Amino acid sequence: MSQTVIPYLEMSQAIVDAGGEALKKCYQCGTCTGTCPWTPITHFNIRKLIRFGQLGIDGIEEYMWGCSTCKFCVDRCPRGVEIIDVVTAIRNVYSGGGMLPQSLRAFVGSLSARGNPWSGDQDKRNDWAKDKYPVYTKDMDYLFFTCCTVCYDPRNIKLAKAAAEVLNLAGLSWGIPSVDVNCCGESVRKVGDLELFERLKQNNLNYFKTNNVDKIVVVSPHCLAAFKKEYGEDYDVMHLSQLIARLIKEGKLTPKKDFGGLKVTYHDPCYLGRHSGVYDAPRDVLKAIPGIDFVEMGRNREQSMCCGGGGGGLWMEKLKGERLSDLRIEEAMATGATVLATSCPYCITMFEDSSRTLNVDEQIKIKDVTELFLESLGVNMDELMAGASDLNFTCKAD
Amino acid sequence: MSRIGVFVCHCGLNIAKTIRVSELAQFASTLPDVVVAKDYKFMCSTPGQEMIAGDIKEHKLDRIIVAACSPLMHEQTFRKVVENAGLNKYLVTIVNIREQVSWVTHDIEEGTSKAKALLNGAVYRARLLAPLTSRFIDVSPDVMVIGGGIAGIQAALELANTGKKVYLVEKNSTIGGHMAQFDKTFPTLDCSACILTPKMDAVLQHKNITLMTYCEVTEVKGYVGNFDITVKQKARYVDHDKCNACLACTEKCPGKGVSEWDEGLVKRKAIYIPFPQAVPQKPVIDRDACTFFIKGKCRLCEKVCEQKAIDFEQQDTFSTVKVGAVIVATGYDLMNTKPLVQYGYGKYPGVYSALEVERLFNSAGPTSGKVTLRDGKEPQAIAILHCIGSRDKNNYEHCSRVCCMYSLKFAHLFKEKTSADVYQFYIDMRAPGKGYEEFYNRIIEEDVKFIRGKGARVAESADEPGRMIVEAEDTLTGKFIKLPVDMVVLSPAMIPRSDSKDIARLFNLSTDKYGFFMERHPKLAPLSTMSEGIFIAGVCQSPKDIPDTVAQANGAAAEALTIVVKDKMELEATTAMVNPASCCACQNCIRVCPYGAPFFNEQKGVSEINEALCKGCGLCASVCPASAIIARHFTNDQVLAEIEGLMEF
Amino acid sequence: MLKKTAIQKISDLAAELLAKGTLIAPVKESAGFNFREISDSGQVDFSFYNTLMSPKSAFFPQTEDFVRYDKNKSVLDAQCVDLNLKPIFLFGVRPCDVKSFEIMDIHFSGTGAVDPYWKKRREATTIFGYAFDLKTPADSADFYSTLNIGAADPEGSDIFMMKKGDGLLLKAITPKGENLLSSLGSLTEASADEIKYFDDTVAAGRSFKTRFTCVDDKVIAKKLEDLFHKTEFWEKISDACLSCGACTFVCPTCYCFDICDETLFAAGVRRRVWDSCMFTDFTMEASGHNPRTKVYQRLRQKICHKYSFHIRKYGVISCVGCGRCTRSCPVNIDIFSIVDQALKE
Amino acid sequence: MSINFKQIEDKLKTEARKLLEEGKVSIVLAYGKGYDEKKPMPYVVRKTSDIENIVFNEYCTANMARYLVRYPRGTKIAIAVKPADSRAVVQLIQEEKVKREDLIVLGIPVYGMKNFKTGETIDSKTTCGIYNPVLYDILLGEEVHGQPVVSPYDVLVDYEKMDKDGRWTFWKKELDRCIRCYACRKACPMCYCDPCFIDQNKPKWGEKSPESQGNLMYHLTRFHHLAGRCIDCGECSRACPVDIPLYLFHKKVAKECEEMFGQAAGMKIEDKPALVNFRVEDSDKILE
Amino acid sequence: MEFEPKILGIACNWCTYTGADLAGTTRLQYPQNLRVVRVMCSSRINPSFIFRAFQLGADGVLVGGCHPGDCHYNTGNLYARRRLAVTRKILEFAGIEPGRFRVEWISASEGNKFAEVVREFTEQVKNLGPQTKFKIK
Repeated sequence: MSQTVIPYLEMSQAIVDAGGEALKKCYQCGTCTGTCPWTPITHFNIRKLIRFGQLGIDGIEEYMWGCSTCKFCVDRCPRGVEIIDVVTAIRNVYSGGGMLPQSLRAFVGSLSARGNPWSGDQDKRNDWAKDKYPVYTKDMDYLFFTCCTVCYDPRNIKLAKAAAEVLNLAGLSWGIPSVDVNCCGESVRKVGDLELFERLKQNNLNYFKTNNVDKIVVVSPHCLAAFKKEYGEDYDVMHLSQLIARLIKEGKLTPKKDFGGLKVTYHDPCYLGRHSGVYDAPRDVLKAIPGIDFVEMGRNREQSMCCGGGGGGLWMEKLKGERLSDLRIEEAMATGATVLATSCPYCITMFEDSSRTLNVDEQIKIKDVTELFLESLGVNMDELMAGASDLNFTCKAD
Repeated sequence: MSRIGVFVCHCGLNIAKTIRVSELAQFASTLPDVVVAKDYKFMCSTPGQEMIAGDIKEHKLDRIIVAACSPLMHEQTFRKVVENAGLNKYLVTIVNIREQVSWVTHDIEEGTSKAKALLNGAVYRARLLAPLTSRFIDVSPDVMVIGGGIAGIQAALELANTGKKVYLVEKNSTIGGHMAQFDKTFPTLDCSACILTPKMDAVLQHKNITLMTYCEVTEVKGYVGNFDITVKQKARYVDHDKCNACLACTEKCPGKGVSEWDEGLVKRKAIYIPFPQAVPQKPVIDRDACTFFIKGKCRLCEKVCEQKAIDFEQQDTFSTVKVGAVIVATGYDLMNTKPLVQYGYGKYPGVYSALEVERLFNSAGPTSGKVTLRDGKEPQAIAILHCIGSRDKNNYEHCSRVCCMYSLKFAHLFKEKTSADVYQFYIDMRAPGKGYEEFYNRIIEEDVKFIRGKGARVAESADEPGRMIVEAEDTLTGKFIKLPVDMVVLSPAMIPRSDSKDIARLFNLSTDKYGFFMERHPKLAPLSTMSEGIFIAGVCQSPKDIPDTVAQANGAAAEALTIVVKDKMELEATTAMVNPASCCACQNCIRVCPYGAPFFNEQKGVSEINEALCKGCGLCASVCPASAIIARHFTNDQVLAEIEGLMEF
Repeated sequence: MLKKTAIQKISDLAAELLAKGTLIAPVKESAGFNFREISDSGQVDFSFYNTLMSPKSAFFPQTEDFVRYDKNKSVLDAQCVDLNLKPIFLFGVRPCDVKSFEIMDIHFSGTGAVDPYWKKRREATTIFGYAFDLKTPADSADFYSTLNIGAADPEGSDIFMMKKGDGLLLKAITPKGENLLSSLGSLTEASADEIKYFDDTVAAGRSFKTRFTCVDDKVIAKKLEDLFHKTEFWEKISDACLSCGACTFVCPTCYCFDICDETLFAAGVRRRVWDSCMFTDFTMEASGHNPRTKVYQRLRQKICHKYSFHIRKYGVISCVGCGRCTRSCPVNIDIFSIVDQALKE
Repeated sequence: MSINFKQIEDKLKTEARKLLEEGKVSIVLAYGKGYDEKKPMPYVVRKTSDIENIVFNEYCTANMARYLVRYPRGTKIAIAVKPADSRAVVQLIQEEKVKREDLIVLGIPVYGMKNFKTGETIDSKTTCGIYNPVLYDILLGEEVHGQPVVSPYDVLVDYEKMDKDGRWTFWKKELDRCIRCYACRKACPMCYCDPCFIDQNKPKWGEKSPESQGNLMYHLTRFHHLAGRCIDCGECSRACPVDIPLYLFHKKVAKECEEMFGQAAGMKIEDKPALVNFRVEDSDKILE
Repeated sequence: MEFEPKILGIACNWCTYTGADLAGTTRLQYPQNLRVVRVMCSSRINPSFIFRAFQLGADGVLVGGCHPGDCHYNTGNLYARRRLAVTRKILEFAGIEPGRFRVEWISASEGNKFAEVVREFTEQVKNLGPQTKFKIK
């Protein structure tokens, strides 16, 4: 194969036009690659991706799907390159040319046809609630925006219910959205389908506006980031862990149940931590629960590692040995913890998968902070989930 | 009634192409008070100038209007012309019909009519112009140099050698600065002490230099030519007049303080001289480390001092000196790299900052020049990480300019003093000085490994306890490197002294966002500041190496000399003044002036302006509700008249 | 000759006058009544007590242009402003204000130097005096009876008017008035009853009471002269004074003015503008010296001028007791009280 | 709630006597009898024998702060202030026209004062409408509890609704009526320039005759000079013999300044007048 | 004939005036309706200059100064910003279209911006038509 290339600046310009303006600033120092969690385990090289983008030369395809948008490199970049914007722009330009990988086609297709990435029927979006929880009306204070993943994914329905119960116990005036809402669109934006994102966004904004929504509570940090940074509107959005931390602080909810020295570690979801700057709230919640022995992993907070689920990663197949979630599980187990707590449905999905494939699902449990908290309020999670298996979803690619 | 002469320049075709210049001159001649109006090919040429001068005499002109290029271009030229013709130079008005008319339009109608309007405005304004005279003030012949590093030393010596008296103010108890900490200097590898200490000594011995160590400037009053600067002599607790530098005290002292000179790698005594060649070579007591000051008893030093020089009662004293100019050469600090947790400074003992390494090499340093780790072992592998905090939007955006070179120097010295493998992690190698590229080549040949990629992380080695792993991408191969090393050297960003903002406030200097002092002009006045009579030299302006620093110091000395060499100096004529009859004593002028020129005369109950401090911006005049302030050359009636003239046609 | 009309029909009279020339009459404005040139006969409103501003502006407008010039031209080309006047009817002037014209005549035509603008306006004008309504008590600020002016004194008017029930009686006082009155078709002859009523009212007006104190010209003039240097007295008097010009601008007998040049580009006009002795810069001299920098000096000047110097120089008090200055004063300074106090000192 | 004017008057007399007798002040700025009970006057008490002339009633509207600058610097003065007047005192202290230590401030909490010319009640429409002085050493009456329910800027609503042509027509009509007696600036506690800019000939900022152009120049510039300084006492409008509603314009400027610079005039001694101050973080938005 | 507005420019010596010169040096074309008065600093601008300019028949007034933080006199333009903001509000409340008064920060190197601003502003003022309210008749 010839090594000769001619820079194709039209392509480079197309990337810039698609929002990858920051591309120009990079001086190729390699800090990003050195920081990137994927570098040690895959051949993905973020610096090269940018370099290829700068020159518009072939080779981009090899790297463009590797990034899980964890934002570690962005925080470290000495040139202030918004690398995620560059990745998004590159994906946008190239997937426009039909280069979407097979594994993402179902994801995009479902979003386009059903407004959620899980191929679930749109009118069954609220089936998990079984009419037990109110639908948002104009006079309510909070809209609990349920992530598609917690609506359709059987594991995460638990999280949805736990969240709903907590909101109820707090005595707040709240409701879930009607089935008219869509996925927040964060992931599909990162996958590069800006047009579809725009559609999803407009639909949701429409819902917010017609229903006079002002305060939004989310369980998914991806929704949080989308509403706060990508919708271009000023809504009062907070992550449930922040709300719980506040409720504890105000004395409105007090965890009672003693976990008797349960060793728990916490994984910072990239979109809650680095993307949204929320590090303390979930820790405050865990530390408020009696009898929890909280331990930190070596890489935590700003330095936290990615689970691999962001930027479309949740829907992409990864080979064994190339999974960040596997590494993270091992790191968690090294602390001696028996519960790996987190606060993101994507992370939960990734870790649940890994703990099963690594065969450690008995040694370490994956739980959302909300779930732990609800238990500490004395609610039995299993009772809550009874009958959840009746739900009938088609949850695989169609 | 004034007699106005109007001179319209063609500027070749530059103006004449889009303005009908003869029509313009004809128009001017119809305006009231205009006695003569002419146009000419090049007004700035000698015949053009002679024409103006001739007409001034012939027509007894008392106001000159030149319609030509921008005043920023030739205002001074024409001022000279009228001055030579016996007219006050402030009676000339420039109408900018080139840059702001003929060059920005193709339409000769539009161009001509706009030129007429501008000219009319100038005539309105010219009628009201007043002759201004510059005033002269006495100049104090002495100079103060702030900072006793190589820049300050050099500037002080240069000035002192011209016969001027110099006050050299240094915050620490010795002069010498960072250069005294170095072992070798790049690219020649000559011994730093060998070239510096003779200069330090020369300062001490020079009859024209008053050395003020352990001193800080606390107040600056006055203005160029006449600064009154108050200097605080911090209490040394040792009477330096009595002390004979026997240093018996320092031997007996039980106190332990952190050695600043050794970058905190070792301890020093509480009564100490920073290093053996310190100037002056007389000790001071570190109050925070002294047993007597902490516990109330000890006084061992007092007992051993035969000169009875120890004085625990000593207080800070203040003195005021009068100088004509000031050179600020306050130097730099290295950035604290602890907050960059990925590099593990302060966490792993094997991670060093550049200045610490300088001390390791130095034979007078804590290891007597041997390169050993904190546990005493010799390192086997060493990584030098460039651009830590420099060239980094998250920290400091500037390039620190000397790190590439000293990192090469380090590599050389490591190779010389140890058998370790040495790796440079760099983004770009920058070696643009004389002999620098050659030095780079030499180091490459010394088998130092260069990895093009910024160090991303320093981690503990899982396999070999005590060692570290440096993680980075080698961008040339695109491979991820995990390099086991025993020693990591960080090359942190050079940043201004932590107290540079205080200095800036005292001397009214502007700084960039990091605190480096701003020069008046980046190219044409790199050593001057916006504050007249204050000059800057060395790293306090921006990172630079020793040769550049010394060159700047010499330059600043020459600049300062241009002020103090004269007995008198001319003041700006376009200053503001207060009409006391109108002043309503609201003191707005005093509140807003960035130069502190207005002050309140309690006795008369009105504001007054110290014209020596005034820069003529006119801010005071516009905040004066009573219009009592006259901003000379831009008075309210002059500006209003100009506006009226501009709006007439 | 006494004629009459109905108050309701006053607009007919106004229309008739409008046809003959310029009509100036009280008009209701947001702050009160003022004499204004009437353009619509319906505007004339007789429901006023007295106007805010005195009628002096009919002869001595606040701004009077004298000369127009062009800066591009020679001084010789400057144009004097000539008045080209139609007959003027100054309608509804109260007796005290009528009296003020007599005092003002001294300054504008009585001392040898004649002001052509004043004179022309004065000659063109027919004054319609108008008696106060004797059934209504005088305003608490008025004190014209102190100055020997009756509430229905016809002297000084060309035609004098008074109300009787719903009707308005008009009597010609001067030949000018006689000529005009006889030419007005909207009026009817008055009855004998009405003639008697007219005369009775004039007489009753003499004893109509406003605020009163006994002021003898000579006594007050001397008194104030003696007090002139008693600074403490004047300071006390002027403690509240703001030194604004409201009192002098509303005053019917204040005649001070300033000459200003106002230019716009090359066009200029030299004009006369009312000035006030209460302003700090009133006495500012070209040298920068100002003999009256203090408030008390200025207020003293105003009082002494009206009640002392004017008497010494022209034999008459320069005040008609209309009360306007007192009513307009933002801090309720009352010239009557000051005179009263001075007399008691 | 009601204001006991008689009680305040008595207390004013008592305090004035005490301060003069103890030699703490040399003058007391208060209110005295006018030619009519409804026409009280500003009154300067110099001797204890003056004290009997002090009155205080609902017509005592004058802002005594106006007189402070009349006395030489360093004169010890006691001054009776109503709420808006106290703001003027604060503003004058900010501007270093008077020193706090030279003043003894006798605060009078009031509401429902009446305009002595029109008899109208003075409230937040024409003044700042607050009930209690913001600065005082001695409070002469019971503090009035509660806050005015309306903002002093509510009165602007109708004017802000007008379109630009409507506003111009309104102001032209109003300002054309001005007779240039300068009662507004003389009554204003913050207008202490002497000579005022408009009195000057070099430069000549505006025409002196009472016609549109000069009136406009005088008033607009005066509004600007008072920007960030006007304490909304309404004295200018009450002093005006032709009743020009100057307070409206002043209120509008004050409102804008408060929004842009985050500070109201005369509320805190430590503040710097807004227009001779800046914050680096001031936004360019204020210019839009 | 098309309405050609008269626009007064007041520019600070160090930034905007120099920027205007640069526009000339680089031969950028812009409409000739602007007439510039040079002052040393935007803070020299007395608000009454602006009122007066409108009275003298200016259809628009454009003020140019250094960018905040770059003032040749350190802080002049920071005061100017506040004062001119108030000037703007006063003009607006008096009924002058806010579009007739504009303050722009234009540095010595922004010749392009200067030309652009003049083009834009001239167009804007043109669309507003003649200023008749303040103009002395």
